[in-house]
Amino acid sequence: MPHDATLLDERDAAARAAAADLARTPEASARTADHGHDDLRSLEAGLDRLQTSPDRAPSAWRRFTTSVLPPILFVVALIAAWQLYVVIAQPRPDIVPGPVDVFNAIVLGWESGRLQLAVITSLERGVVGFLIAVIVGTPLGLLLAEVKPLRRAVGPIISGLQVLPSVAWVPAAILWFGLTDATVYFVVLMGAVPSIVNGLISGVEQVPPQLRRVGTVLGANRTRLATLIVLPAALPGYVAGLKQGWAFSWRSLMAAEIIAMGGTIGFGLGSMLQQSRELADIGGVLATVLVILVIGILIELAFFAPLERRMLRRRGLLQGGTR
Amino acid sequence: MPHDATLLDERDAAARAAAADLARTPEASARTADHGHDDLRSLEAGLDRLQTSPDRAPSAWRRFTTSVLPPILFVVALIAAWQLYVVIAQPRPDIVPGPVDVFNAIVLGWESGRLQLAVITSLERGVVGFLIAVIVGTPLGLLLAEVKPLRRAVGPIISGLQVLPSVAWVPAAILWFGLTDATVYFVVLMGAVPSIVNGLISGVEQVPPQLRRVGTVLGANRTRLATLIVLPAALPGYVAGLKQGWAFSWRSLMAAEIIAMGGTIGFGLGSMLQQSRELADIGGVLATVLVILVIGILIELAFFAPLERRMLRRRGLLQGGTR
Amino acid sequence: APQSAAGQTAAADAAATTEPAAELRLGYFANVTHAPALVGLEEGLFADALGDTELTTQVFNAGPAAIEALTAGAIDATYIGPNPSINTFIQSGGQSAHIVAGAATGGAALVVREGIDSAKDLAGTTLATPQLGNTQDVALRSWLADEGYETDTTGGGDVHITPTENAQTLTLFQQGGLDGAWLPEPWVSRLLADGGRGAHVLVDEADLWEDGAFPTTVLLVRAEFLAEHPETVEALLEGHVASVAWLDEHADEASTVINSVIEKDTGKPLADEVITRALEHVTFSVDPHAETFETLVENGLEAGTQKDGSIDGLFDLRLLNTLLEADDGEPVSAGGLGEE
Amino acid sequence: MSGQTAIRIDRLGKRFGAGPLVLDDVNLSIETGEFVCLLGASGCGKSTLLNLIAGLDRPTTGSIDVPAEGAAVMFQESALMPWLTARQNVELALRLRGVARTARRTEALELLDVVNLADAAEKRPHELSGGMRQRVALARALAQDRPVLLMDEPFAALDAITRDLLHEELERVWRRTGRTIVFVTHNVREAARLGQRVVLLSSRPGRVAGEWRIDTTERRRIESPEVAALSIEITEQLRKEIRRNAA
Amino acid sequence: MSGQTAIRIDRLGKRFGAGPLVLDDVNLSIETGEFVCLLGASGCGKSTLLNLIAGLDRPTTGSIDVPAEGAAVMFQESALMPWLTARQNVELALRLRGVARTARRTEALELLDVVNLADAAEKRPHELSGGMRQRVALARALAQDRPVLLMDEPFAALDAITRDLLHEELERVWRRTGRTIVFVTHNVREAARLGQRVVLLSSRPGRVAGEWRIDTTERRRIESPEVAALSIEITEQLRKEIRRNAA
Ligand SMILES: Nc1ncnc2c1ncn2[C@@H]1O[C@H](COP(=O)(O)OP(=O)(O)OP(=O)(O)O)[C@@H](O)[C@H]1O
Ligand SMILES: Nc1ncnc2c1ncn2[C@@H]1O[C@H](COP(=O)(O)OP(=O)(O)OP(=O)(O)O)[C@@H](O)[C@H]1O
Ligand SMILES: [Mg+2]
Ligand SMILES: [Mg+2]
Repeated sequence: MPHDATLLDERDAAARAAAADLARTPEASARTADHGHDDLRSLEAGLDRLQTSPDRAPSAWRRFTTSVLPPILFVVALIAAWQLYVVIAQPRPDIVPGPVDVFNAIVLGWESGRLQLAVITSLERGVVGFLIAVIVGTPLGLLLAEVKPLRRAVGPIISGLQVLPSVAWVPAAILWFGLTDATVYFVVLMGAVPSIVNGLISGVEQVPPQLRRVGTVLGANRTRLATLIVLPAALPGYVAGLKQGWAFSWRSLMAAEIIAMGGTIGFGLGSMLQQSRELADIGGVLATVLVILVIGILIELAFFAPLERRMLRRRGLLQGGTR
Repeated sequence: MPHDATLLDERDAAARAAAADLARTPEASARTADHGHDDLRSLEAGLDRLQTSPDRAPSAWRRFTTSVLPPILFVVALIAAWQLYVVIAQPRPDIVPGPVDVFNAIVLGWESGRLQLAVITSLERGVVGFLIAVIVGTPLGLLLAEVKPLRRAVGPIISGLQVLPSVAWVPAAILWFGLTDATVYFVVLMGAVPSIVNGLISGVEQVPPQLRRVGTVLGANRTRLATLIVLPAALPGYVAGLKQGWAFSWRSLMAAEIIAMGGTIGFGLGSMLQQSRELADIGGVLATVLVILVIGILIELAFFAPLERRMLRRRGLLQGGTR
Repeated sequence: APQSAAGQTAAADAAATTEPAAELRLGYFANVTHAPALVGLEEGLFADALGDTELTTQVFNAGPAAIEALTAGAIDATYIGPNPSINTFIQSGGQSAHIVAGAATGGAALVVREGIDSAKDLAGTTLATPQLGNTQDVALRSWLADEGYETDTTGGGDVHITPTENAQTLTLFQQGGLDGAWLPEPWVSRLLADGGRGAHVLVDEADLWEDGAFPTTVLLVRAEFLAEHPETVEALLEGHVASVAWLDEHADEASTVINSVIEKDTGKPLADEVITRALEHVTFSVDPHAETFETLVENGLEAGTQKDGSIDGLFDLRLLNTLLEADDGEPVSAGGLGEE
Repeated sequence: MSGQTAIRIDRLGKRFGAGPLVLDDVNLSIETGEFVCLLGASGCGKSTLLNLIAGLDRPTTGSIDVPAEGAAVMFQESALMPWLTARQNVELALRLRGVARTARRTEALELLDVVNLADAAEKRPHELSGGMRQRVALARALAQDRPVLLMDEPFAALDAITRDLLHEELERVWRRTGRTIVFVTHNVREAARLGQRVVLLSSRPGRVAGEWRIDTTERRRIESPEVAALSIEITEQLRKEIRRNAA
Repeated sequence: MSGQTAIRIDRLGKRFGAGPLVLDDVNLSIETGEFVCLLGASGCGKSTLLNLIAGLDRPTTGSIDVPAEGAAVMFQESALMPWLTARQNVELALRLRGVARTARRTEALELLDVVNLADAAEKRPHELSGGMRQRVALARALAQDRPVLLMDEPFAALDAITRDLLHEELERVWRRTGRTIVFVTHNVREAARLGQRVVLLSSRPGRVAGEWRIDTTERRRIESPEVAALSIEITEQLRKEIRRNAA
């Protein structure tokens, strides 16, 4: 067939007429209108049934034995080995305290009320600082994500700031704000805001371009495209940024509390750690480290993990979604 | 057709004979053996040409103007605005120094040799600490990745350790190792090892199961499967872990240097920062923060970014790979 | 700059334009060399003098923290060493604070381990000071320079100087990590009492100064506060003068009163022998010994812990001298570095 | 209805930036209610042409006339919003069309019923099979209620069994709604099975390289002999085009 | 050569853990050099059966006999190592087969030439099109030099044009090397186009639900009338199987 040949046949009028005929059937009451539709319907139902298998979530007991029990057993074994070592080798208690000593230090802190005070102070500051960071970081992230020239200019700087250890801000913050809570909040902000901004930017960047195009095709204007499509689609990246932002808040807070002690700065876990160190109380130090670790894990398990899991499961991005 | 009906026809001897006939042709000299092969060959060549488009890497100039220039311009504008503010508002120089003061502080540090000493000390410690962390973390990560019960037990603990701010280890380390370099290295290790281990574990976990199955089908035993397939496939995760491990090393190092000063601990950037703070020298503080930031970015740009980019490009995981 | 000028003229036309502050925030260290603050608080001398102005206090561990608080406006006045005062004055271009009175002199020494009997034995040793650029640190560096040793601020040189927290210094000295330390009281006495390893005094800083008098603690007031509330500063000085006088008159009671405040603020009292010996080596006086400050600056510059700059105007002793004259006392001199 | 021109493409040319010419002098006119299949090898510019018709991109030269109401588009990936259920995905289209809140739910369910998915209305995309997802996407495209429906290889990622079924489904919907459909594919048999007209595009640059019209489009199956015969003919031409690129 | 049994499957049953029975009482015997297509709807257990034959999994009941040399396998995704070039991917198979280092390169290049990819030997998988990747995977499978080749929907993810071409390619390779091939697909026409025998599996549990033998396998095209006729017949049966699951 030559390159530009066309085989046109004008005898398609009949088919066209038939189509027009059928087009007149109203859509709503179309259930049984078509010939052979029932056949198709049953075939499709069979195929749909075959191609979707119900999510079989692993049983709670199985989840417990495979993912909760082993680390607990490991920790228990670790503590037992540690106690055994202390009992057998009898090391100097001011260098290697036993688990019992650490436990006693926690009990002591609890009974004197210092532990509760420190935990509440630190948590409050961490949460307040994090919330401020969210309030500052979210609009900033949105701005950078949506205004491309701005992102090109500021984006690398923000990524660079993430590399800067937030402890480095502590001395500057102290010079600016003295030993006040403002110092602590400043350091927390400098730690958390870049993460949140970056999370939002990368979330928006990872929105499949296809979804934006669908939005345009569906007739969304700029605002509706942003609110109805881009933002919900960027949510996973945003939540990941928030989670990391929290981790940075917590880290930065501890750094600030350990370095910036005294003044009008309240008594937090970092201060407690530093105090125990000054009293050469290794039991107290380890007890505080343990509390800091447990709080970090708890916040993640109790707050961010379920948030993230629910979101990912809704989108089928979690294992367990079939396809 | 009934459910168990089979339509068997035994007259396939001819076809089979033909196949056997062709099978005798030696593979190597098969170029022109088959009938119509040339036709197929030219068709395939055409399709291959159509379906692969050459990677058009963006020109160096374009890359420069779109990704290097804007942040530089932004930083320059920022500095100009800062200088303008200082000139116009004349703030107290011990609270808001001008860019010139900060620059002078750097020059001063350079001329006195303190800056070079601090940078070299910190870099050396950071690199040595990071290398130790790699040496410790890699076998640990491999062990955890390959031995599933162990991973179940220890994995969550290691992830948890990542949540713990490494500053929290400083007081304990000072009590254990005194004001010596051992303290610094201990803190760096506690910061970097979990990242590296986690990177390796998640790298191995993300190896597509299909690749393992191919390896098995190809006849690889356990060792060869690990060395020839799993390890190279896990490389991206490992490198990401290393990169994060370096960031943590650097962070932890700064934290340790700022908090643990004196004794036999050498003079690093953290010490310099803390010293500037003690001398109420905000210019020096900001200069040091700047140096810390720049070193962090430089190491990433000069070392990890090319490593990662090359690896991802080889695997076509970077933008620019066509499909 | 305008603020500085305002500060200097403020005292003169004070009555016309200012009124007492509602609150005075005072910083001090829980330390023997800060005894005027401890006594003034414990005996209520400040409260008496301040009248309606409410007094709140903050305890600091070291000079820099106190200066930071002062700079950030978190406190209005603080007891502090002379070098941090010089530092903030120079760094701020003379806008941050003024010394309004002296508080203590003397009470610093180089304590070393057994086997170091003269400056010659110090080569290659590691010595601690409380903090880079503080009074003792500068003193050690300039003394070593006079003895022909090279040192630097990064711990290198013939003698390694490592600024270390005082409590850590004691531990490190006990463990053998340090060969000696140039410290203020009560740490000299604590090191002698608890340091072991044949700890003894190699150099008493008093021997290095004319008349054996060198400033250890001064009273520093934020410049803006001084300009806005000279009456309050005057009242504070009144209490301060009374404290110093009290210490002079009640030498026997002093150790008990001081120790009780130290225990309140730090949780641990000093041993009796320590506080007794410490008080023997410290003199309390309202004279800031302004004439020594030029030397301090020179030493600091030489040691590399100080930026170059003028300390002209560091002192504002007018209110103090007014008080002293009213009590028929000798006025103190600003050594040409400010108002008298 | 017959004979009216729905889409008219006139001397269309397209080039991305400073790259090579992707489409060159494409002329095409599609009548209202017509089902046209655009066929071509990979990278010949089919998607580019469709995007131009959809108004997602602008031609470099030439012109395109489409009905004022615009066109609905379906892509190879269903591109459903993963956080919305099937019903909500359809409702989103209705909402953006301006349908009142109260009417949306009923209409969405009706549209899902058109594609036999009434039972899966409350499932999220990841709980659906590929075929079901494409049917939801079809329902969403129908929800836009535009006279023209553009489809860019909508069934390419599906398995053969599902694809055959969706051919029947699409044909049924087309006959029932009378939409003008432009269907992009590189499956010759699919084009021969579905279209009233098959337009073959050449590669680099894309030009119209051949055109076939099918007389009787009723009761066609993909295995029908007339589909096979046409396929052989088109394949011949297509392979010629491909071979041109081998040199 | 003819008539020898290469693979014998005997009363095979398979169940994963405590799940439902996936395969139930499957009996099949495949002769040496035979090309068998396994056809069935999604999830009917085709891949499970293939994995059992490949020895990647173990049967719950019954037995499978395969040649002692084992089988080569090709999957839907080419599963090439992304960090190796096409040649190195083939060499990996040779290395694991025990071929000496010196001989590997030549042999790998020869095998790539068999699939017409000699020119792309130094390209990495991401630089190849889907069809080229599958041809590399085929070369790799040939490199294993095993008498049996198992293929699990190897062309399902490709576009129709490429797929048609690879059908010819595969047939050519099969005729030339005399391998026993078990080819899994759910494309009825593909099975009818390629196989000497088509085995239809039913769903839930998988059982042999039908079997067809094709007399003349030479000069078949996917558009050939005999392929279309067989397809209609098999589709009929397959749809019956699918419809069984609707209720
Ligand atoms: N946004 C773009 N920028 C630059 N080049 C583009 C762009 N979009 C497409 N191209 C180029 O235009 C040509 C045609 O692309 P197009 O996607 O229209 O082909 P296609 O026929 O849809 O191919 P396929 O069958 O693979 O979908 C290709 O060579 C492609 O590289
Ligand atoms: N490892 C496994 N564990 C549990 N169930 C499995 C496993 N592998 C497969 N199955 C189940 O076995 C059944 C058959 O799966 P299989 O992958 O063999 O089907 P298939 O015919 O290859 O389907 P497709 O055409 O989609 O590839 C499915 O219901 C699936 O859920
Ligand atoms: Mg396309
Ligand atoms: Mg399968």
